[in-house]
Amino acid sequence: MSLIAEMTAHPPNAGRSAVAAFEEEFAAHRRAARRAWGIGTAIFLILFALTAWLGDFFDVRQVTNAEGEREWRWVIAAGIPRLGEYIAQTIPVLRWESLGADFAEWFWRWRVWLDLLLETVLIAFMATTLGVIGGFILSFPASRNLAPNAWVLWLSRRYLEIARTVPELVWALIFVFCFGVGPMAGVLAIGLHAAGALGKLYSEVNENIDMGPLEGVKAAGGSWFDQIRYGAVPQVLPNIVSYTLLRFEINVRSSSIIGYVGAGGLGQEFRTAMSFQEYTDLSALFLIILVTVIVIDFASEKLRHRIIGMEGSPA
Amino acid sequence: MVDVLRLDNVSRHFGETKAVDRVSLDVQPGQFVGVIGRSGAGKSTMLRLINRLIEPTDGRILFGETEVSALRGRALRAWRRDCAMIFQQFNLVERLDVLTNVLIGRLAERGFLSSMAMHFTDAERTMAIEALDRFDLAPQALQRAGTLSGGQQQRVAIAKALVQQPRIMLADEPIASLDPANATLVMDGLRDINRDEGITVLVNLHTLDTARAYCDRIVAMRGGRIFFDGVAAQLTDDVVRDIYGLEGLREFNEAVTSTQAVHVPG
Amino acid sequence: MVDVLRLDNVSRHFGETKAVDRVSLDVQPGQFVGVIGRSGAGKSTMLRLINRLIEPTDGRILFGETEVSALRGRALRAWRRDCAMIFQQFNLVERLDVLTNVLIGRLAERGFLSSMAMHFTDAERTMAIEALDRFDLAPQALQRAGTLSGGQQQRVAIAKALVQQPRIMLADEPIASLDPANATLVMDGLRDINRDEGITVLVNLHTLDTARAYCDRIVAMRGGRIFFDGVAAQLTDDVVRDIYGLEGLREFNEAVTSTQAVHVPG
Amino acid sequence: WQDDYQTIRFGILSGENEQDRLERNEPLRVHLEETLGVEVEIFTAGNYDGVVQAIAADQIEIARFGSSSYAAAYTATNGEVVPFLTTEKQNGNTGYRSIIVSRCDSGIDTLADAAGKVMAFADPDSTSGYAVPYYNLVEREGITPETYFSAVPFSGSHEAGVQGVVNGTFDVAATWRNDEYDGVYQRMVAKNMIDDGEVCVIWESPEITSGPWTARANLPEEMIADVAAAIQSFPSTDPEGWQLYTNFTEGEENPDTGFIPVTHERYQWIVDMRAWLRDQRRS
Amino acid sequence: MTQPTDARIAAAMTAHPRAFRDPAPVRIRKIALWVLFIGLIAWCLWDFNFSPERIWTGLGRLGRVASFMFPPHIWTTWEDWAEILNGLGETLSMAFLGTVLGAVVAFPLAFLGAKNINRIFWLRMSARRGYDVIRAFETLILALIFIRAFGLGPLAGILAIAVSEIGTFAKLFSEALENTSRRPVEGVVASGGSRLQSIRYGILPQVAPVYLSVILYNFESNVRSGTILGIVGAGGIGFLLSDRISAYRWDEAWSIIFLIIAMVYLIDGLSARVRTRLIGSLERTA
Ligand SMILES: Nc1ncnc2c1ncn2[C@@H]1O[C@H](COP(=O)(O)OP(=O)(O)OP(=O)(O)O)[C@@H](O)[C@H]1O
Ligand SMILES: Nc1ncnc2c1ncn2[C@@H]1O[C@H](COP(=O)(O)OP(=O)(O)OP(=O)(O)O)[C@@H](O)[C@H]1O
Ligand SMILES: [Mg+2]
Ligand SMILES: [Mg+2]
Repeated sequence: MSLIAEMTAHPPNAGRSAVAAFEEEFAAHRRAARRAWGIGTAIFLILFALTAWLGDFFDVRQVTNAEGEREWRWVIAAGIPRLGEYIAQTIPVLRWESLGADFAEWFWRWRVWLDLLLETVLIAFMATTLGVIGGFILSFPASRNLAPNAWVLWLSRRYLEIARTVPELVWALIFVFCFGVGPMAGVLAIGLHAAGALGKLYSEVNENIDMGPLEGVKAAGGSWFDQIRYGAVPQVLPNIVSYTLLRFEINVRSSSIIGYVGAGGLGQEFRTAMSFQEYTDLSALFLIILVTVIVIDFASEKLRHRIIGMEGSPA
Repeated sequence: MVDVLRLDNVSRHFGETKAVDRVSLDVQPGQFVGVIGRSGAGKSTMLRLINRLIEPTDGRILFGETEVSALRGRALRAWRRDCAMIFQQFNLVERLDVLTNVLIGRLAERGFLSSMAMHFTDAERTMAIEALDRFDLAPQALQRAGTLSGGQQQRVAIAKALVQQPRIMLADEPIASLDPANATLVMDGLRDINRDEGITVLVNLHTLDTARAYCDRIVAMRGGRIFFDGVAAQLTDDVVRDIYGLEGLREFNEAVTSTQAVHVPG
Repeated sequence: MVDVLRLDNVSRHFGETKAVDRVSLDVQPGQFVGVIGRSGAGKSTMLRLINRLIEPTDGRILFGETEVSALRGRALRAWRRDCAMIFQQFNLVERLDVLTNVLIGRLAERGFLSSMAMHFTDAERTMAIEALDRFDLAPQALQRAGTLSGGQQQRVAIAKALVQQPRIMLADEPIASLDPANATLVMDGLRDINRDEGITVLVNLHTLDTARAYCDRIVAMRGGRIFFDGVAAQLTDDVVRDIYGLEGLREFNEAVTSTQAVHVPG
Repeated sequence: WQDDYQTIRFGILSGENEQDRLERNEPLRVHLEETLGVEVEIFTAGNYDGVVQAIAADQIEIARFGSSSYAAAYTATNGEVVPFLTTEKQNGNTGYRSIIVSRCDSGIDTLADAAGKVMAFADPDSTSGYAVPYYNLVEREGITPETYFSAVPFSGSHEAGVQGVVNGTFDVAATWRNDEYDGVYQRMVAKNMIDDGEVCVIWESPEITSGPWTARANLPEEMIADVAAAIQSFPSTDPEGWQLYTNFTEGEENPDTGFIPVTHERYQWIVDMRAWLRDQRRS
Repeated sequence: MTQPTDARIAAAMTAHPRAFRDPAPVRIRKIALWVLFIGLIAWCLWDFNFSPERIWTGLGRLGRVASFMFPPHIWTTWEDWAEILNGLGETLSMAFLGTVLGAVVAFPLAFLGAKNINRIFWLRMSARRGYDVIRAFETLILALIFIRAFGLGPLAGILAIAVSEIGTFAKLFSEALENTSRRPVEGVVASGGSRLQSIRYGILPQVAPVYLSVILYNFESNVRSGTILGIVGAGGIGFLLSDRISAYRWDEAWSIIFLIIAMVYLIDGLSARVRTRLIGSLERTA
């Protein structure tokens, strides 16, 4: 069955010109699209090659081989077989016969670690709470569709930008200087950074909401705050929850980095273990963090589904 | 309740478009007024001007002695409470329960803290429940608004409008996204309110038949201006043709447009 | 073109629910069949069974000599191409342009690499654009599908079905989310295809009047079973009452149900 | 050796004290290339673990460590590194010392006076503000800080510790100085953060020799010698570069005068200290 | 609608008790949750030593640190500028390559973790746990692994960024896949499309914009976090900044921070344009 033949027999004369018009438009469009793709791909490839070159990806250099001889090799080829080296150092000796003892030896500091883990999780919790409070409140004036006026929008956006553009580690350095070493500096540093990062994500969510309910509240005589509280918040809540939980997990991991500046948590232990060449401690710590991340990942999935299904009920 | 709503030479421009163009109109208390007109005629804009969701470019809106178009701050919010608005898309907060949605009608009365905490008095809750009950929706009070059907949602919107204790009710194509059965319920609800409580109703409609069936007075707009103002009987086919402009009519296949399942004796 | 579509004692259960319950049905080539029934009667499930989007729990589906319900792999895909499906929610890829959406109808013919690269032949593109032109949509061909109105999107979906060069067209409440004007366009489009190209059409409808106006044959379902099978004239009010169940009927206010602006001489 | 090592890679730790953090290595690199006749690459790292691993994995030839990170590298490579040069300062100083300070008017003049008082360490990662004083107090003075003092908080930084002593938050605090003229509290006096004569030193550690330039032990010996000579000649051959390198350009007198040879012996006690600290952690 | 009398209130309360009060168990649970939350915070505050006095003195110092913002430090010599600009450039290019490599590797991996694509439970679970493993790797450890293999320098830094991004990207990508609408997929399948075709036509167009914004967002945050580069001796602006802070050169530090903010601002603007452009062109047939 030739549909094409049938269809060409069928269409009215007016249609012919529509098809012809399309052919013209399509040809022009295809040319433009190809050019755009071509240019885009070219720019991307050039950037890619350039940065790869700057990043030593194509470097051929003299390396010391296993026998101590010097030879010319391509870095990547020479390095790939050695990737396991560092990890290998951190693998503990576990023998079947003395498994219990070996494990005890591996996790010899578990009491301290559990303490520090608790501290890490608490730092992350506090920091997330601070971040949510700061980010949440500011995300509304920082949304284009919700800001009461232009300068409030400008101010809150700049504030969030600064808070998130400065890396956590830098905030930590600053706060350690101000408040001394310890978890407090860590909490403030991660919290401030989280407020910036969350504020941006939240405000993007805010910018996508349906404005109808807000108008409904406004038309009933609600103030700006009422519009936000009743019209916007319920709409964004599910997204807020998932972003917040994701952030909590990130914060758990970054509070272990923050430990490098003495701001508390497991990071400090990491650092000490590393500098004392307690390599197997590193793998033990890694496992602890891994389990924590998995647990949080899992719990947050469950929590998210529960909260998203929840209704906003009064009283 | 003798305050007349008066539009005095009101205009609203959007860039080049004159959405509402030097409209003057008096609405007597207790009237049921239908506003008809083609898409883009300015019906929605007019209602939004009255509720002050948008500002007039020119002219004044008066309610009795009050100059509505000059209100600010608390007084403006009080005015919005006095003239409740119902939207085509209901504009409920779908993720909140029905009761809270109705209680939103009380927000103008509440202080900052109690409204942020979603805290309402028992009297207010009673009002809300009674309003819902009036539309047979009390059993759904604790359900999420988003889980209701369109018709139910629109009735929730009317209940919310009711608890505002308004003096005027503005409805912008309240039945445009409803099926006939629900549309009937909603229009009947508006008529009851108008009759029982004497609340003035101003309703935009896109269906002439509905306007004919419910409204004391019909106002037609065209190109931002008032084009016709009278009772249903004065709306002859010729007038209607002028209102909608001949070119605006499509020839519908009658079978498709009717959504009735069966011809029940009306 | 003499292959009969035959459902032979087909059932489909979802847990306890018997969505389709021992249905037997023969559809002759070139028929325009309307399927009606209350919500939950199993209309959608039946169409999806025919297109093999879901598997029957029991029974066989035959097309001529082929046992459709036993097809696998390439043959199954070929069958899906042969019986095009149109959905209530259009199921277009909103972020792709209209043309590509129509070309999706050609995917069953394309090899792996060329389809991954979204590459189509000129002949196919011509076919697609002609199908679009048939519904006056050629000018929108390069627009994103998501930017079209509901009625336009549904016509794109029909154009896509057309380029599949199907032998049967299944449509699941194709006009349920459309306004009357667009609904007319879409139903007329289906009728034209049925008349001009002799493609069998099986369409689920929720409005009786539409079924009466367009269908050669009307099949009514109730509780997963075929309850009525005949021509429009046989659908008396009593039968209809049974199909929908008395409790399903509301008393409509006739004025509200009509969406006509004016009584144009039909 | 020039054939086998056509490129020499240097790992330089951005210093343990604030001054050498802002050094400029470019003049040194140019000088070394000219003198040695091979290509020289310098990597400045903020964290010594990276440099230690790099030297342990034969990825770099020479590293300049701090004293504590040298000890780390020494343990990590089982002694397969050779220190060969360190920085020499005016008056022939080759290092700095940990000190414990008190307010001069507090009546605390010796460690004995400080018993039962509040003693602040700088921060747990600081060599001179924590590791050295702690180790020495226990091993040489026979003091267990936790019980000897009433409390041993961390102040967070050297400056905060000294400031705390002046304000009375702490009674004594651990910090460091190069000599009587240069150190943390002297610099604070210079910046007008405290007044001259407000703090007094009540205890001083053995010299912590400045970090050494260190080579891998498996390098050809002439190569190490050549590199050492080349580095040593840098201040005299290129005085301007030297100024830049030490980051003293603003007309101040440069406290660093050049490089002098060192051997491992001078750092052995730090290696021991780290082993001791490690054992402490284990017990 | 009149103001309700007490009798009406009482009647309404008996008819719809739940509209007025939550039932006791619900209320108790709510209160318990609040108490738990507030208790936890209070305990943290105590445990972390948030004493008002400490906050006060800290704020004083913060004020001092902040006061160094004005006037901002302006580098006078070309060497100074070269060092800073070089740092910015290095950071930018390392972040670019690290992000691109991470995204490229994560792209196929993400399919394994999405419920609507990979129906095999254990395979999906192991993929997801795999992402977790990658994310649990301390960046410092990653850096050390690559230093041992490739030596100090940008290569190790880029690879460390890339690997740590793989875990994040794979997780976010697979969530985006799961959040797509099923309807377009059904549309493709109903037309006779194969599974791969339904992914290509039904799912990819839906996730493309999400992927793009995730990638750009992470690119931006990689630019900020110069930690890894500092560790591996590859310089970068983050390293210069933390050195300035460690040396208490607050004024210079602030100037660097402002430069970073300006750079991120530029990237933000640029990425918004790239995004609209790219999304536009992804939606077209070639
Ligand atoms: N916010 C706005 N910005 C720009 N133009 C607007 C805006 N709102 C309305 N308009 C324009 O004003 C005119 C009147 O619009 P209005 O919505 O009041 O018409 P309407 O009679 O309600 O039509 P409909 O039946 O389609 O709702 C139209 O031309 C519309 O495009
Ligand atoms: N995927 C599914 N899982 C479980 N139950 C289903 C599923 N699909 C349909 N059902 C059930 O099968 C029955 C028939 O549903 P079906 O969608 O076929 O009805 P319908 O006649 O199309 O109704 P409507 O007019 O509402 O579209 C219903 O009870 C429905 O709940
Ligand atoms: Mg309107
Ligand atoms: Mg259905």
